[in-house]
Amino acid sequence: MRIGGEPPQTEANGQISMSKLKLSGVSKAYGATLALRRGDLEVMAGEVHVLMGSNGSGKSTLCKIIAGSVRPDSGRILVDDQPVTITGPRSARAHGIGIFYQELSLAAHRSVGENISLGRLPVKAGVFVDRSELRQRAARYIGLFDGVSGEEFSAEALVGSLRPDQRQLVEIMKALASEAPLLIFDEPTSALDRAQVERFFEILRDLKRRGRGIVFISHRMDEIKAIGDRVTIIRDGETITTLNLNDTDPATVIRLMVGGAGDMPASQSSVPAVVDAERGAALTVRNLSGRGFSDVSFEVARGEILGFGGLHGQGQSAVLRGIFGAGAVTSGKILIGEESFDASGPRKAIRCGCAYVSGDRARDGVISGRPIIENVTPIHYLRDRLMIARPRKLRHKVAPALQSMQTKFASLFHPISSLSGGNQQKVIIARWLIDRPDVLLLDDPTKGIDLSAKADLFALIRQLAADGLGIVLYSSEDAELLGNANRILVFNGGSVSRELTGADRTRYNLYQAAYEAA
Amino acid sequence: ETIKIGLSNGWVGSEWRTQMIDEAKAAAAKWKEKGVDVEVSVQSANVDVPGQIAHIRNFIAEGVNAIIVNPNSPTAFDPIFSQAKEAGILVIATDAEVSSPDAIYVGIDQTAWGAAGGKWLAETLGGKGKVVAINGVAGHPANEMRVAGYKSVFKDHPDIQVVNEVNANWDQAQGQQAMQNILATYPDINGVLVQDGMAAGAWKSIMDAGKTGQIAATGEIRKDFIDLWIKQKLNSGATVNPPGVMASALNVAVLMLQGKELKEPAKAGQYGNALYLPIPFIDSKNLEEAAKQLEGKPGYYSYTSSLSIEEAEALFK
Amino acid sequence: MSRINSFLRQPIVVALVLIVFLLYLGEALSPGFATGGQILRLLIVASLLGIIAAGQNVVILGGREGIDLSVGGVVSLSAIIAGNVMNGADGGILPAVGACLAAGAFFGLLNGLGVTLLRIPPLVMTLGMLGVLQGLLVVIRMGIPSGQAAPALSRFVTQPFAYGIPGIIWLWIMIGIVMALMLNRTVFGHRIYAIGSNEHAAYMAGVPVGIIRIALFVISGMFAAIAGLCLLGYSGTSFANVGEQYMLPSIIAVVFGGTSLAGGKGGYTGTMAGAVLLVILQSILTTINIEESGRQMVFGATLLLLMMFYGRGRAMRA
Amino acid sequence: MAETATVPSYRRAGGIGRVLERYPFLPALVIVVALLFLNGFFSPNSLSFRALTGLLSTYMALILLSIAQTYVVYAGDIDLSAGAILSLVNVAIVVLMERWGGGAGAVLLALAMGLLLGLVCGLVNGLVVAALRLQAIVATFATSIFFTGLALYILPVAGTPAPALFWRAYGGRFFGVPFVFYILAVLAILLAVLSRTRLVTQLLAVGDDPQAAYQTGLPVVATRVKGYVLCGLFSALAAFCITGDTASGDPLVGGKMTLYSVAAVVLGGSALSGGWGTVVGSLLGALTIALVNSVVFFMGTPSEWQNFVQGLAILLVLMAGVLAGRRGRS
Ligand SMILES: Nc1ncnc2c1ncn2[C@@H]1O[C@H](COP(=O)(O)OP(=O)(O)OP(=O)(O)O)[C@@H](O)[C@H]1O
Ligand SMILES: Nc1ncnc2c1ncn2[C@@H]1O[C@H](COP(=O)(O)OP(=O)(O)OP(=O)(O)O)[C@@H](O)[C@H]1O
Ligand SMILES: [Mg+2]
Ligand SMILES: [Mg+2]
Repeated sequence: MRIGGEPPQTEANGQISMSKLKLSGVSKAYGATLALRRGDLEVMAGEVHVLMGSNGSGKSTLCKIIAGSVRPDSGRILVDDQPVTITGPRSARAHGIGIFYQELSLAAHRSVGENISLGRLPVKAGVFVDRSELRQRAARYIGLFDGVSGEEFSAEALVGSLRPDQRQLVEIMKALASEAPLLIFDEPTSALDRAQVERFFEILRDLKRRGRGIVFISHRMDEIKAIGDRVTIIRDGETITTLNLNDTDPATVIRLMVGGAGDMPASQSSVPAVVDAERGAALTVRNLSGRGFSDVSFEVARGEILGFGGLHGQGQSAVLRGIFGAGAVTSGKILIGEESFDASGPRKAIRCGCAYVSGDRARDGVISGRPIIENVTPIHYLRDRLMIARPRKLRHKVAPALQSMQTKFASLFHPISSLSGGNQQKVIIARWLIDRPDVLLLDDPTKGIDLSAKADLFALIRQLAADGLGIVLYSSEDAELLGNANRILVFNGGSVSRELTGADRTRYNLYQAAYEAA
Repeated sequence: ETIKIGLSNGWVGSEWRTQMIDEAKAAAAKWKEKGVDVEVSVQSANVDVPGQIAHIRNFIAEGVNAIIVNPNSPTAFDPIFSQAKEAGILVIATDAEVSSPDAIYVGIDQTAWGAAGGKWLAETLGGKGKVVAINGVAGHPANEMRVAGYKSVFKDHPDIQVVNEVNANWDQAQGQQAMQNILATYPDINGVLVQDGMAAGAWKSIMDAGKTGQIAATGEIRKDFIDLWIKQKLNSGATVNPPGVMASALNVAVLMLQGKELKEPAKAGQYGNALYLPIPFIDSKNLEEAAKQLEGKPGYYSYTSSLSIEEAEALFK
Repeated sequence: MSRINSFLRQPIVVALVLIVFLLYLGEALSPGFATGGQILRLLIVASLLGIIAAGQNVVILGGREGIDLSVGGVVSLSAIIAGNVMNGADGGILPAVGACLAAGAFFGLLNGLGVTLLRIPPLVMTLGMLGVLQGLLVVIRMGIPSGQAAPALSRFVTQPFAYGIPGIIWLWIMIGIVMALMLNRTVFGHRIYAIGSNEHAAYMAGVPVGIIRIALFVISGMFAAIAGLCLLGYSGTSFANVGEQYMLPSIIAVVFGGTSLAGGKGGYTGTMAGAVLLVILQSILTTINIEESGRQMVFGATLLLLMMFYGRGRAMRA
Repeated sequence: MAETATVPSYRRAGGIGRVLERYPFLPALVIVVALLFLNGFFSPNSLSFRALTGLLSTYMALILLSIAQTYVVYAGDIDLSAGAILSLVNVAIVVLMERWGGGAGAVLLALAMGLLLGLVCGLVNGLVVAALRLQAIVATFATSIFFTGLALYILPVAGTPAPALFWRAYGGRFFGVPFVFYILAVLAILLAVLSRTRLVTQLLAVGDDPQAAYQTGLPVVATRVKGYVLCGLFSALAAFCITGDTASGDPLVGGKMTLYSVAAVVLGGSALSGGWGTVVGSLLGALTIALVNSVVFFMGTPSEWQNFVQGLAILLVLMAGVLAGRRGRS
């Protein structure tokens, strides 16, 4: 196939022009933050090369340097052993590099089809967009995800009207459409459900067979085992080592990732099935309906962690947002403790003792550009009805909250944007810990958080439950639910399709319940 | 039979314009008293040139007998005025001259207006001294004519030295600021030539700087200023551009529509289509008189004069 | 070293350095420009602009493309109302202040409601409001006589008040202190920055986003009203459209002060320096003796040149 | 790192929403038709062929200026100097036509120079805003002052008449059809052709999210510069129309038109934040402004209320434009 106007970079049958990409000694500093000290990486054609490292270790920075959107301070990049200078994303493309960005790079008001081809718009007569070629290309890549992309997903749909997982699919298609010999995927699966991930992996395997080189980042161990060939481990901005995944076990990888301390995630087998009934209900929801869910009822006891499971977008987030007052609720009843309340907005919910942590921190959590401390204090100001801000006086309240999760930061007065994604998320969680809430709503809170941070976080959550909070945990990772929830409600089509308690809380049942009506 | 006259005013940024429209309406009412049914319809709003061309189009569509316009541009109306004329409509411009051969201008000669101020200043200063000028909007025809007017006068007074000219856009506060800056850098000036409302601003700066007695400056014709003039004994003189010009133009229009012919056809001015009205001048001699005319009026009310119906009739055969 | 470097890059430092430079330049071009009295008079003009810019500043800080183009209209309206209410009598000052603030707050409220409830972009809402205000000025002027500034008000603005410095400059300094305290030391201030940086996150953290944004427009209206009042004191009488010339300069002052038009970043101290800078630049241009066309070209080019020091957008490639 | 991830909330558009998604200018069209109807109701004459032709030839300049503005708004920018470019080109071509003798050749050559001048002005804006990364609102305000100064330098006072050949052609008829209709037809074709270019898609993508567009490999700076150049060219075309309609040069003629052009873009349902809009909408938006002005008069509004009623009407229609545009996007 020929793409109008531009010389073909690759043939459709997957013949490639790059067999090896090598980075050595690449570094990058953002002001005082050393994002990457010494990045080394070697990717061969025909392999899936996993990049692992905890939050803020510099994975995304490394990828963006390869893709040309970040300018390295030093280091060398070699394509097929020839040193190259990548001057920007266009130049990276010309060198045969395509990328999936962790924060996505989509135009919300353009259609899916246009987004897929945006990086390489087909032209005719030199200036006009070749619509038919655009359509064909869109059909080709959308077809790859037939059946798992959800209804209303089409080439004409505007990206802004899609669900997060669908947007991630568009970004995947866009990366694939670059037809580049080397494809980088920076956490492409964080919003995908299992079926979507599996389809994606099939595609990756096919590409691999056809000799493409693939860089893959994920924090999910099972995914890495399923797809990876080799793994390069980055710690604190430095490449530690590259290993063959067949020759290693997860424990080794994790140990290398977190360094000397080597904390393993806590054993997760002994979650009690029931909690003290005497403590009473923290949160009661009766026949709640709203946009994206209907007739949902449940009760969370004090000290209990109630899990929400199921495929993506089955109403779990919508229910949590509805309770918190940030999403539409049309009918139903909510009680916190014994008191009934109708959340007209997050303000009201917060005053009544509700806390809500979203995994979409860029949208829901981070007050970017402001100091860390100002990201921690707003809830305290609201609950204590303060008018005067005395950040320095609040240090003694803020610091312990941050330390309880081993948050890494240089100063409370540095901007939150100087932290990595995972540490930002810890700051966001800390804001709820200064004044204890009664109910904690967790909406896939570990999206994009590394393993050790996850372990810290869940230890904290279990501690909070033990202190008497009622906690609702929605997670897109089964392991997190199984490892922490006392009970699990499986959602399907906006309502609870099944409740898993006691010994029923198995991976098998969770799968089964999620898929049975879907 | 009714005479329909459309009045178009393209800028409503000053009370002077409001008064202009009011006086024109009053003039129409006077005709009614005399048994001539003159009906005015008014379009008065802040518009750009295309907006004012649209005013004229609206009047043509409405089928008026005459259009009187205070134009936002001297030349931009040539095509539309020729269309109006084709439709048998009499077009009169006032306050600012227009180049269209299909219209006549009834109003004061802005060049003479500028010259009168220049003359007063030159004479008051005894023919010598340092002078600054604070002008209106650069590029605006009325401003450029006024500037040409005083310049021609100063040509005859070689000892009058114009040390700087600035533009303060006919805005009182800008005039005040400009004067302030001028006073700081030219502390020894003797005279100021400043137009319209900016004069009040300039005088404010002069008084704030405590130089009231040392500087002669042109003034303006609003009641507020004339009161101040008397109270502070300012050394000032004001050329009058009366808001009554539109009323005068209306009287002329009615008479022309009645089929009367001008004794002296409108052939004056650079475009050869102007009928110039006399320009009153206020200085210490007739200041009290001017104040009397304005007694009981609001502060923004301008000293005015216009052709009465009789005076207008005197211009016709 | 890098500390000195980053100090020198602070917008306010840049502005102060430029101010000193321009004063020297002005004095060189036209001797007498940088004398004490003249600097004070420049500061009076700067404070008029600066007070309007205070409102503009908070609206811009609040983000969502915040901008208030209606300030010019509110300034004019307030000057007209004030002139009529006080009508030359000192006793009328207090009622005039009340009436102006009420009017400013009212139109600010309308702007705020349009921006928050109907989610009209501020540029559009306030541009439309400017048109309405201009129309309203015509209507109002027809109905009421124009008035004079009370002598005390004029003295306050133009004559030395304490330590040889006019009252309006003291007022401006106070506004500066209040603004600094409000932005840095109150929860309200933190919330302004929060909604300016990430409105949705602020909402999820319980910040009453709508109320705050409405408040910002009300504040802007009120500052514009105060400026209108002072402008009346400055010029003695009220007249039409006095405020229009301040509309875009108030935005430039904010930008010269280092506040980002994207919101959430900046402060008022820089804006004050920005206002002074702009006024000095304008008056240098008045005092040098060149054609108006030349003045405008120099002014436009200088503005561009100065903007190079400020708020340049981030490069696409980090 | 957080800025890039803010994407609007995901919501499905309903029935009306879907129609609006396809034809975002529909509300503007409805408003224009309603205003035409009102105009005709109050003054039947104003709907005559002659009157409509006049309306078009007077407002063709604003229409073109609004279209010019639309292309920069596509990319999330704004051009407060569009009116100043119009003035500058207006005086430049009038002076050149006069200097070169006013013949057909002179007219055409002057028009070519006018286009070139518009292009250069657009290029200056583009470089200042996109390459030097100055904030568009303030930077183009500064260039507008500069361009106005230049216009005043070329023609210090409004006046020089355009050659009769030129304005008679603009206001005249060919084969019984008024010239402006030919302009309209050519404009329609031009806009249709432009809308199919890669540049327009790229402008919209850049306006949607510049960082994302850059990371996708789009030439962001070059695209924005081209948007400004397009704006400069259309501003020059607008200047031709105003020269045709006014037959003269005026260094201040476009001063007030800039904000109207921004308003027209919004009235047409385009998003000032970029990434969304249509040029047809802007065309209708400009007509809305034109019609509001005359409806207010024909309704018999007292003169002292005209400005207020116009202001209010425009504000209300602006709100309607924004609200309708939003329904289309969500
Ligand atoms: N634009 C930026 N400005 C300042 N600091 C940055 C920027 N981007 C990244 N950093 C910092 O660089 C470091 C590495 O970040 P990077 O995004 O590469 O981490 P990561 O390994 O991808 O983490 P995660 O798993 O959380 O995505 C972090 O400390 C981060 O705070
Ligand atoms: N520190 C502050 N400084 C200035 N204004 C503030 C401050 N804190 C709150 N406000 C403003 O005052 C309003 C009322 O604040 P308060 O927190 O008392 O709300 P409330 O009346 O309890 O709210 P509700 O009952 O609606 O939840 C707030 O919406 C906010 O805009
Ligand atoms: Mg990352
Ligand atoms: Mg991550």
